[in-house]
Amino acid sequence: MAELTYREAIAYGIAQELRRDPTVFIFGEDIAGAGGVFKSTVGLLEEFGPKRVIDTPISEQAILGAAMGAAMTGLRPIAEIMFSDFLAVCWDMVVNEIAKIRYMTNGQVSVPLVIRTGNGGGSRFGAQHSQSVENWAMAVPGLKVVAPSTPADVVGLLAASVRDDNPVLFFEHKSLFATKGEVPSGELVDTLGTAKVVRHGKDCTIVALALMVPRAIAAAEVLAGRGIEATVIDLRCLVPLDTQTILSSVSETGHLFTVEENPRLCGWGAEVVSIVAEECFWALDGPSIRITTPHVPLPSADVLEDAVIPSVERIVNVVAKSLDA
Amino acid sequence: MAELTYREAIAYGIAQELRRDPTVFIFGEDIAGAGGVFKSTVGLLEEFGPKRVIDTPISEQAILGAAMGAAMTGLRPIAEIMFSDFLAVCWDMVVNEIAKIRYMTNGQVSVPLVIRTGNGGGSRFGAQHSQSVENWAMAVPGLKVVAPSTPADVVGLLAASVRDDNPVLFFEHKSLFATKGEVPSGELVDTLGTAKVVRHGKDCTIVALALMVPRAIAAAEVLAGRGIEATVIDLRCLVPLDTQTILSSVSETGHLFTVEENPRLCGWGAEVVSIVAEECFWALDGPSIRITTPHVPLPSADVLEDAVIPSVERIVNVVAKSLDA
Amino acid sequence: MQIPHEYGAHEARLPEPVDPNMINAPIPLGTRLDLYRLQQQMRQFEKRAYDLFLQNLVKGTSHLSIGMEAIAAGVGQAMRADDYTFATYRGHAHTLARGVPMGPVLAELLGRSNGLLAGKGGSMHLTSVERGVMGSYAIIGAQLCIACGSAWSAQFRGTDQITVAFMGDGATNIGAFHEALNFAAVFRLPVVFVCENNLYMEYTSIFDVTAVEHPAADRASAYGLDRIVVDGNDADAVYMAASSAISKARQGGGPSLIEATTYRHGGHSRADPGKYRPDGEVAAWLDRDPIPMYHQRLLTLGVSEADLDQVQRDVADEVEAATVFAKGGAPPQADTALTDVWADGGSSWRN
Amino acid sequence: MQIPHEYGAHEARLPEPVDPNMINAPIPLGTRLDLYRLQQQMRQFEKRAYDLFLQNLVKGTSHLSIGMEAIAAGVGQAMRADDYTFATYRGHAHTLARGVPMGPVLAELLGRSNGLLAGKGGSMHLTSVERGVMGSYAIIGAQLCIACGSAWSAQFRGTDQITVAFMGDGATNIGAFHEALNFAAVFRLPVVFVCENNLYMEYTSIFDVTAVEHPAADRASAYGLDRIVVDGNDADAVYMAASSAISKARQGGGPSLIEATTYRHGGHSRADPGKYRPDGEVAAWLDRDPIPMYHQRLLTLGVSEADLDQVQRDVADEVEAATVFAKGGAPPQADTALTDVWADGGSSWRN
Ligand SMILES: Cc1ncc(C[n+]2csc(CCOP(=O)(O)OP(=O)(O)O)c2C)c(N)n1
Ligand SMILES: Cc1ncc(C[n+]2csc(CCOP(=O)(O)OP(=O)(O)O)c2C)c(N)n1
Ligand SMILES: [Mg+2]
Ligand SMILES: [Mg+2]
Repeated sequence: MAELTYREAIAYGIAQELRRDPTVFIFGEDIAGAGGVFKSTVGLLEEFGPKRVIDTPISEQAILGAAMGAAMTGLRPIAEIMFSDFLAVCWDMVVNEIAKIRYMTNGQVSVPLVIRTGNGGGSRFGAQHSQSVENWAMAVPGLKVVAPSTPADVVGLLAASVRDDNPVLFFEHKSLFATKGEVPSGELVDTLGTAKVVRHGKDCTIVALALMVPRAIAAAEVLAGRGIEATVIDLRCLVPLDTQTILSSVSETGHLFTVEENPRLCGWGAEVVSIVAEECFWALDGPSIRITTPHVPLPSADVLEDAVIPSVERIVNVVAKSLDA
Repeated sequence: MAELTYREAIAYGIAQELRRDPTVFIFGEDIAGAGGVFKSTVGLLEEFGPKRVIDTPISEQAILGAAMGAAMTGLRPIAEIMFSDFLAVCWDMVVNEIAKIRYMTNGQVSVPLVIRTGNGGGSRFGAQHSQSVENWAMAVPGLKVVAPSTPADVVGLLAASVRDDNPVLFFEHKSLFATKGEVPSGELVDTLGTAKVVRHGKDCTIVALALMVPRAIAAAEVLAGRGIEATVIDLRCLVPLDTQTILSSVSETGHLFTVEENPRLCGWGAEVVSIVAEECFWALDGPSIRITTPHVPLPSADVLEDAVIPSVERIVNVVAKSLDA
Repeated sequence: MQIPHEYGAHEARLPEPVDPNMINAPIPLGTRLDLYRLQQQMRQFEKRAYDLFLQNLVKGTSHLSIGMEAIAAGVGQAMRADDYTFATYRGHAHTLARGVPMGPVLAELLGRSNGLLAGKGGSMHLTSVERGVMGSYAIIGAQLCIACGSAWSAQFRGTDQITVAFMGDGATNIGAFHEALNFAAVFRLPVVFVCENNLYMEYTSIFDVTAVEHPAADRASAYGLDRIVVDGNDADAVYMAASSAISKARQGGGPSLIEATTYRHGGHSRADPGKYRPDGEVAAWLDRDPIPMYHQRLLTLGVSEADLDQVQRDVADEVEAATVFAKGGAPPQADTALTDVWADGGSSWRN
Repeated sequence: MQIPHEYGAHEARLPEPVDPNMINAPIPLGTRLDLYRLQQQMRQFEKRAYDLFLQNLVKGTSHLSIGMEAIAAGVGQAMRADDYTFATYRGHAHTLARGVPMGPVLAELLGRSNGLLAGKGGSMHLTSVERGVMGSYAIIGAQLCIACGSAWSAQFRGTDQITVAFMGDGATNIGAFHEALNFAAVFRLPVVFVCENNLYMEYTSIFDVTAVEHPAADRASAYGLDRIVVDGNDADAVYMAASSAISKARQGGGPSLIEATTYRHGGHSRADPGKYRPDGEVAAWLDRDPIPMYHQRLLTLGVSEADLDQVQRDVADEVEAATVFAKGGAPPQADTALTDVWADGGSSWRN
């Protein structure tokens, strides 16, 4: 057991896999010599050498193409796309190539690869370096989608992602890098597609992901002071989606809230609300409510960014208002 | 009044705008000399000449970049991306540049452009040439999203798109190209963000888009024979979304069904269901149900493609089963 | 505004004459007979595919390479069984070149359950991992990046497998081309990029939209590579160029970029009558059809007409058998549409 | 596996000596004084920005170009007021070069309501349409494609405005670079692409990941363009090269690609101490600082020390005033986060 930052947990988790399996290798822009622009791959070049830890040109299409081709021919690449916003410059590789090749070839081709990427806002980086785009990936069949909220989950879910025979998009939240948590010693391997109930409460279900998880937990504490006991679910993965945990919680509480960092339209929250609206309708005691960033690009100034990304206060207010009404 | 095919309506609608406004011009791959690979721009080069109707290299990023830069400096470009699947190779231009520039610059920059693209399945083109990706665009703040289902709507909504001062993604459904409809003579300009109730019925609301509209109408006819009277709404635009028409219909019928061609997760149907789940909950008499393509890439063989895209039969069965239960 | 050209008004581009020295290339006669057979297979297969299309049996689109066979044959013949091929939507010939049997390929075009991809991929996505055909890709340029990956993998694993990636002339103007070429050069990857310059993209002349005369070769220096242009209608020329690039790659010498000039006799895809081509151009290129030329060369080299006839008849039988196989295939079961999204064979996105 | 290089072990790249003939370039003294003032403005502005960063007043990230000022100054000075600039996230200097006042730029870095973008864009997205600065773009390469559009627009509208697009050395390896260059060449667009080769991407040497020695210039021929490398630490050299490319573009002669070699004195961004650079390299380039060199040149040309001092003091006053302006700005109102998504000023996605 050791206390690690989320940032350290990334390098720790990658190292665990590099040590275990000689077919794993990792590459991306500035990840080797410099240890990554977020310092989340520090020490890997030194331990594993330049054959397995590689700096690339600024060529995101080539990076993901290379990952795909390597995965098709016996390796298990981990590719970094520095900011998740940059997935847009190599989106074809993600959605048309990597996601579809197994299906199109009737299962002839496997693509066991992981695309790690820095996701999310809160760093005042502005509209092109702050997006939460996990819902983009969720909308495309053939991709697994993971977004851990704690250092231990980073390690365990990263191991599960590397060992999975499917392509996984692994979203690391930039505003969680500095957060700390205990990471159990020894080999750590988690299971994709399992949500965690991180708080139990009978009055409502709050589903959250990544940076929104600590905020949802904090909101639940405040709400408890106001007499509302919330269950908080950390989704951890969007695909596979742990619908069982969601449905069984909502069946108990009768009220669903989702807290999303992505902009309003077509987020994972809409998917969760819709699943509940179809499969759990008769258990609902009131409207299902999504708390999201409004449908705007992210502004740069601190006060503006803080105004749009769901805050503890906003979560508290929306839940309290809805349950009182 | 003339009967035009959907395909002819595209060239007709573009010509109307090219004639009216000398700052409108159109470019893309094979759209000039060849009249488009779908023959939807036939005759434009002949009428408007090579300054305004231009063939480009296979360089989708440059095509959309050029459209953006031209729109920023006084022109109203119409750019074609041949198949909507190819938006993935220029997705950065769409989502990070075109969608965000006005906001990032505090309103200094306007981007009045239209991106036309062939969308949707049914042509046995396989996983990389058949996708319905209007939900990708809907998820990104700053883009208007239009998807007409009839020749008259093609003309009117295209005019509205070209005249709009915002960037518009205009999805032309490949499987509708050969369909016919009346197009009123004289200038035709429609309004973005207005859905159409194409059939009235008291028992349920079926919301559909593009190719799914004729299927939903056909399904409603079959359902009528079984004693179920459905309202069918043709959304026409995803952004702006005509929530008023949806909410008022569901308030009357108490039952919502959406029919989407895009794969299961995070489609526009999830957004519609979620809006209803929050804003119209107390009017609902039962679960809201999404009828979608399952969450798989599109297969090529005819029987397989027909098995996955929502059919009239599937719509009938789902609605009938749900309302009987 | 200056207009760089009038559309459709470009000059006819006529083929270069055959290189008379090519007959002396150091290629064993057996290899040449294989090259002849491969070209026959491609040609006869695609003619049959076209017939079946006219009978409305081919579903979706398909892109023939009739007239361009010498490239796929020459390159395929120069490869080793464990090498990797990455093809495009115009990939029938490149697939057959690796020894993939015709029956399943044809059945795939017909959308049958006995198709190479059980009807899930179609003509544009032919793949046979068993034969090293690592897929056919229908988004221009993507395959070039993916090919870097298999090449990197071979380098990493320490095998001496090489990768060949095909592309059209039009693909040279897309960003992925540039990224792949630089990436391959930087890491000295064992990959050979082959550009089939058939002078047209879909319906637009490549010369109308490209800054240089030779869309691939004139860019090789931007990646520190040699400028290589070969006669893509001469299987021997292609075979020689491919062999040398492949052996360079196999020995750790890094990537090559080969531009092979050629012409497609038909339209871009089944929907295209090819009317945009200037007068005289098609006729001139039909005269330079790679197959009769190669036939003649083999006669000159002393092969008998009877032996060549025999090859043609063998291939015809093969095509006939493939047709029976394909037509006899059942349509896929609807529920197979829901398999093989994931490695566990299924498509479930929930637990 | 062959490894093309050891990371961080690359040789120091030292600057070339100043071209002694440049002092004789046919540049009016008034223009040279403007070039000096511009460089002073950029330098003093960015030093102040750095101080404010150390005081924790600059929000988010920012990328300084201290040491690289001669390029922005030389190009900016060669432009006409109605020309268009496209900059990158490292765009303070390019913005100031067009005469955008310092106050709003600094306020934008501080995230204030009186910022150039009212706090919505930040350091990476500086834009002043009024001054022809059509935006600063933070996704590598995008601006090159967008610049083709404004150039096309000028050509279409029949004005003789030209467009300049800046990029870093690292941008030359991304697909958008290739597409933009070919597109511009095909349509003979009035655009000048300027690559600021400062030898590094973020923390990686450009030489480690590029197939050619000069990442931009060695690729010019792939687009039918001339190979142009200039000393990016000599404002006169940049001014001459830019003037000639701009006048070519203005006269319908099409695009140019200029590679200007330079060095950034600091790290990539505010988070970076720049430790990855080999011994001696930074010192050698500090010695070739463009500003003291230019100062010396002006003295040699007969300008008095007093006059140059006056310029420095004027600029210092300007920076001081800008600081007061910026610090005095109120934080933006929260509800402005919901404006200007659409042309109607709002952000509503529903009717
Ligand atoms: C990114 C992308 N853009 C456009 C297309 C549509 N398209 C398919 S084939 C083709 C022409 C390709 O020309 P070329 O590369 O010369 O290959 P050829 O078809 O001549 O073999 C185009 C534009 C595509 N498939 N992918
Ligand atoms: C598509 C994309 N990939 C990666 C990045 C992250 N990134 C920002 S600056 C930079 C280095 C750019 O180097 P260069 O082009 O040389 O410009 P410089 O910063 O030296 O001015 C990188 C990799 C990005 N912004 N966009
Ligand atoms: Mg071609
Ligand atoms: Mg640089």
